[in-house]
Amino acid sequence: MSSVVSAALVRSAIFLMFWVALIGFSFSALLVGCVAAGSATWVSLRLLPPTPQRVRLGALVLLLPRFLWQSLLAGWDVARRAFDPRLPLRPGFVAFRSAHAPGHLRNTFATISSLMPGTLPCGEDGNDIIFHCLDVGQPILEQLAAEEKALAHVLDEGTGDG
Amino acid sequence: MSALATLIPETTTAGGFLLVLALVLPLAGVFAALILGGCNARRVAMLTIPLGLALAVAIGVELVQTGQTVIYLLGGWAPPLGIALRADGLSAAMLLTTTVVLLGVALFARDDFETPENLREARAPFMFWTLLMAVWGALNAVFLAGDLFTLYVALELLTFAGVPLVSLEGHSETLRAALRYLLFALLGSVLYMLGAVLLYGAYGTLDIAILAERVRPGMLCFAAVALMTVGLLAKTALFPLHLWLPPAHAGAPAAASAVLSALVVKGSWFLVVRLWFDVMPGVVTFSAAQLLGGLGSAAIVVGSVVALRQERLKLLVAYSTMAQIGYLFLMFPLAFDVSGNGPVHGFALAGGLLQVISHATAKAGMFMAAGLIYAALGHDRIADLAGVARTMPITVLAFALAGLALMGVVPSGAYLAKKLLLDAADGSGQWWWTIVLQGGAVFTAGYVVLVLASVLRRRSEPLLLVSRVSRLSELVALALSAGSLLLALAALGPVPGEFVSSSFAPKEMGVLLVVFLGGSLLASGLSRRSLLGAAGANAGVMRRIAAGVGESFELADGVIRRWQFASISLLMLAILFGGALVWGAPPS
Amino acid sequence: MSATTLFGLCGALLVGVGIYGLVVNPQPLRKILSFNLIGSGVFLLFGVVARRGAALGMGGDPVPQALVITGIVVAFSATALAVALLLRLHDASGTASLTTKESPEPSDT
Amino acid sequence: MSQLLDLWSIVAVSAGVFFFLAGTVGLLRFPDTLTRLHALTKADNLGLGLVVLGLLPRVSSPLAGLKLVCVWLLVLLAGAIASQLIARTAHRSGPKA
Amino acid sequence: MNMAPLVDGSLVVLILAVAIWTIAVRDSFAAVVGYAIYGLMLALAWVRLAAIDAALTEAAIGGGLTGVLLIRAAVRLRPTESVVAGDSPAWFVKALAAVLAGAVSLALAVVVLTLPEPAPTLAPQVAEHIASTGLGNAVTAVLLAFRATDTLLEAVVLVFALIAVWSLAPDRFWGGRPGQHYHLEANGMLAYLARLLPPLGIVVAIYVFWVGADLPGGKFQAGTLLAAMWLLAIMAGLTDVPEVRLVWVRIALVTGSAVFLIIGFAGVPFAGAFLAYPEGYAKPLILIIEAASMLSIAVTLALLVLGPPERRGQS
Repeated sequence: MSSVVSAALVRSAIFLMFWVALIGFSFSALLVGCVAAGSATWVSLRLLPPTPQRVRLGALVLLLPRFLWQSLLAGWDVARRAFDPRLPLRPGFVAFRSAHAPGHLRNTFATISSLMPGTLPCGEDGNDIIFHCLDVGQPILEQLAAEEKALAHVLDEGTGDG
Repeated sequence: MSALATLIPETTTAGGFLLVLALVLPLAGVFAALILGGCNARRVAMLTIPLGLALAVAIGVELVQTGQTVIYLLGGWAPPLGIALRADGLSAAMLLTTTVVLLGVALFARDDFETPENLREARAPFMFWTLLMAVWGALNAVFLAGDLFTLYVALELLTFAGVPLVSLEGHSETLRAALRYLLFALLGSVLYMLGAVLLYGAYGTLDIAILAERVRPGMLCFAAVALMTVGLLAKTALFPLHLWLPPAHAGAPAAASAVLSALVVKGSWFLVVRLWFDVMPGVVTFSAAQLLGGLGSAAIVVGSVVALRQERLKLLVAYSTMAQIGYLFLMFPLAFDVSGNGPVHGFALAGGLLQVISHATAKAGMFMAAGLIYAALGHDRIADLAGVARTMPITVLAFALAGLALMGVVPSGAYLAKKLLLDAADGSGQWWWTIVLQGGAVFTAGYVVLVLASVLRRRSEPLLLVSRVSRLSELVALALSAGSLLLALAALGPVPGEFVSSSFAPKEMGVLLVVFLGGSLLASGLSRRSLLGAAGANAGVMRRIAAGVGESFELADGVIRRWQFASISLLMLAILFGGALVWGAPPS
Repeated sequence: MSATTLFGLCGALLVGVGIYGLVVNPQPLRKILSFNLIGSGVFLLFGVVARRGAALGMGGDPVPQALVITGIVVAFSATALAVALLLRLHDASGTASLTTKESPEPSDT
Repeated sequence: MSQLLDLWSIVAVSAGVFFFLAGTVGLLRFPDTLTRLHALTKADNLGLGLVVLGLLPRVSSPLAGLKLVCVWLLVLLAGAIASQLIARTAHRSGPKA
Repeated sequence: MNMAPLVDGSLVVLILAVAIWTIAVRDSFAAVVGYAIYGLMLALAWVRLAAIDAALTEAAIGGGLTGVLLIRAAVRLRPTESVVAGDSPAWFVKALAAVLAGAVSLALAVVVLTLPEPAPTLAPQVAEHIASTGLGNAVTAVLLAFRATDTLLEAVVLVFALIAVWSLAPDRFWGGRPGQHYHLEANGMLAYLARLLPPLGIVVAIYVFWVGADLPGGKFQAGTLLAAMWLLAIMAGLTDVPEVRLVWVRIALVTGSAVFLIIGFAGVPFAGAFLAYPEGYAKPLILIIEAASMLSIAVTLALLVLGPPERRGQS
């Protein structure tokens, strides 16, 4: 029971901070903000009951620069292909065996990898994630493995507190 | 809101609050039905519609007593910033007609749409009663709103309430008809909206009364009028934009068809009248009005001929609606003088209004009668209707009276309307519309005779009825038809007496006889089966030629009702109207 | 040419593009989409009208801006109804066509 | 300094517009839904990001700037997940287009 | 150097290109995805036209909800596509349609170029009277004070449209749950998103609603966001749609309009007119109407996307 209470407190504090970031400080706005944070927390507890396994949001932020660089490369990659009169595409599917079990971590990985050059997760097949690729000639699997390693470095599965 | 008094050109009049009530009452009814649930929806409708009738009467009385337009400024904000509700004679008459017809439909459908005992709510009854009030609310908004954008919202309300009435039974054919109706109506309303946007861009207001003072002929106005007119015509289903009407009106349940045919198409017609005569009298031209009248005439001819070719009664009545819609547009050219520039009204406006009222009541009665025949027999094949007159005399009488009323027989409202329009044709020197007006009656007589000949035939074996129809429903149909037939008597007040005094004079009787004979001739010539049964066997050359003519009309109608043809016609009409406005405009 | 005029011409063209799609594409879903294109073009024109009316520190005439919001919501309602009708037709008849071959109705080609 | 910031704005926003353009060209030129999704998500996310970066020096307060970045991150997240969902639907409902 | 022409020019080109593409592309699924993109681009155009309120609405409804609606439909209709596509018209019909549509565009373009200078505007009138409403956002003042009737009727439009959609239910499913059943994939991508995003969406929605009185935003944008969040949770299978026969659902649908009507009628004795607000009370009353409307709009929009009842209720 106490884990629910503590989760509720932590989450409502986060939502209230989010509210203040949006609107700034003012008494009347803070009252409405309490309503907003309260209802958000209620919904959040219903949709995502607190469990010990969690992703550390703070750690995720540390990965940000790397992903920004990757998304710059990804955009450039697409632009290059789009403007090339020969339209150099070799689209196809690649199955990647993820080290993560199905769950939040794997979903986070999939989301991040969708921002990487040339890959777009589009389904799962058992332990494999199916990626659609713009160019199957590229070393997709190696890239993905490196990405997953970087992610695993920062996140310890099962010990987060966020 | 103290500062307003100095600003406003117009203020709320004494009875203005009645307009708010008339606008809100049906909507409140819809909400109440939604919350109270299906089994109470009928009760709510039965309670609100008579109240609405009282309101409509009160608005009419207020109008007659003060002799001025009833106005309400919503929120106390005067146009152009705010929105005004306005009721003039035209709105009041339409409000009254609507509630009378709705009351009739409600009584007619009382037993058809009853929630079964063991259920709290059943789909069809719940939907029917809720939609009935929804149509009513939308129409009231159309009749009262004084702002082009509010009218756009009201038109959409009307579409959203009308479309599900078509597909109430959920067969795939009616769903398809509803979808065609919806898509075409949406195209119509978006074009209307486009015109309104252009007008705001030029004049900075959407208020009808203020716009009327500000508009000046010019490219922008012509474009706006052309777009809005064709958009509204698409919603009214005037030929050649009638692709959705016959299947939609024929496929709906009888009570719904009555509402759709008698009332829903009149909403957009009403807005064309508003636009042409109240907002744009200085912009619309004689040639554009001729075009509108020409489309109306084509609707009468094509609609009537194709009606004669139908094998099913409800489709026949639906095509007759298409023809009658054509009639409603004859008033536009007749309101102009050949020599003058703007519309001069004369008797044409009164004639048109009378026509719309008499058509609303007569067509409701006719659809009800057709629906009763269908319900009793389990089919509505015209060829197999022999013996119906004997079994269902009241229903057949209702059908016959509705037919007579539509033909314009003395003393029907349509008769008086025709008289007024003929007078306008004489007065404005447009003799050619006389032919259409008189010829149209012959066509109407044609399909009425066709049906009557079929139901009056004797039958050797007894007629098998699949269900008993309610006596109340039969009487309601009869009452609406009879009401339409006697409308001229009710309308005697504002109309000069000589129109009716000579009504039974030999000349009138002669015209009537010619109309009937002509109609019978048309019916026997053009209909699929020979009118006299046996005569079909030894078909003469004339009959074969006539049948060929009928067949080609039917084919043409089929082509016209294709989506691509209809939508391309719509665009062409927009351009034609634009051209007619530019061409006929006075040199600036 | 001012930016406002540019967007105005864009709105005019969008209306034309939408009308073309509504006329020629036989699929009801694409007609619904075309209707939305026409609608957005009309609203864009209204936005241009609003922008031209900028005065007294307001970036545009607020009346048309407000009406556009209403219009967008109405257009969405219409789209939702049309889509529901289309899907229901598909469930009931197995086709998504506005025409039937065997019915007495005319058939589009 | 202000000229430098202006230059930054111009460069970043122009680059953002370039990537939007690239995304749209990709949408029009690429052969099927999945490849088009690549074009849209990658190029448009980047385009929006660059536009946000370009606008940052022009905001009135740091809080407003934070809000802009928040908007971009939310769009990034929603866009990435939405594109995956569309990709799943497209993948599942057959290889056609 | 001013970069506005560059931005505007590219934006217009992109919008037109995507619009033409959604019409021309053969595959309907691709077309509707393109339409969602188009909605977002159009929102940028609205920003350039200094209509942030409209931009928010266009992005949320035009791009978002309409996109979801059309994509769902495109997936369900996919099997029929090749059959219907065979009905494509002859080349001369296409040519004629192109000429006529072009003529309409041309006429509109001419009209745009000949709009009067200076442009007529109601902005001064709004500025003159906005003080009496206590609001800072002129668009909200128009929507809820000067032209409150339109806004009321628009809420009614939503309810009518939903009634119309419900009327399409097969009789045997009447009263049941709208739409198909969505299975929960506990570790799926959608569930991942649907667990994280809705709480944030609620905070943002209430923010948009709250600032709407003075800044761009308001009940439509907020209601749309809430609807989107609810839809997300439903489509992820985390929660199910309520049965349409339930009274609380019906009450939720009409609350907004009912509150609007009640306050409107209260205006008759207290402020001298239907839909007028007493001096000094305008802003709180408007906020009450907006709060109630926001909830009704959210429920109605979500149910409109989900469609008619297609499943029998559990009880």
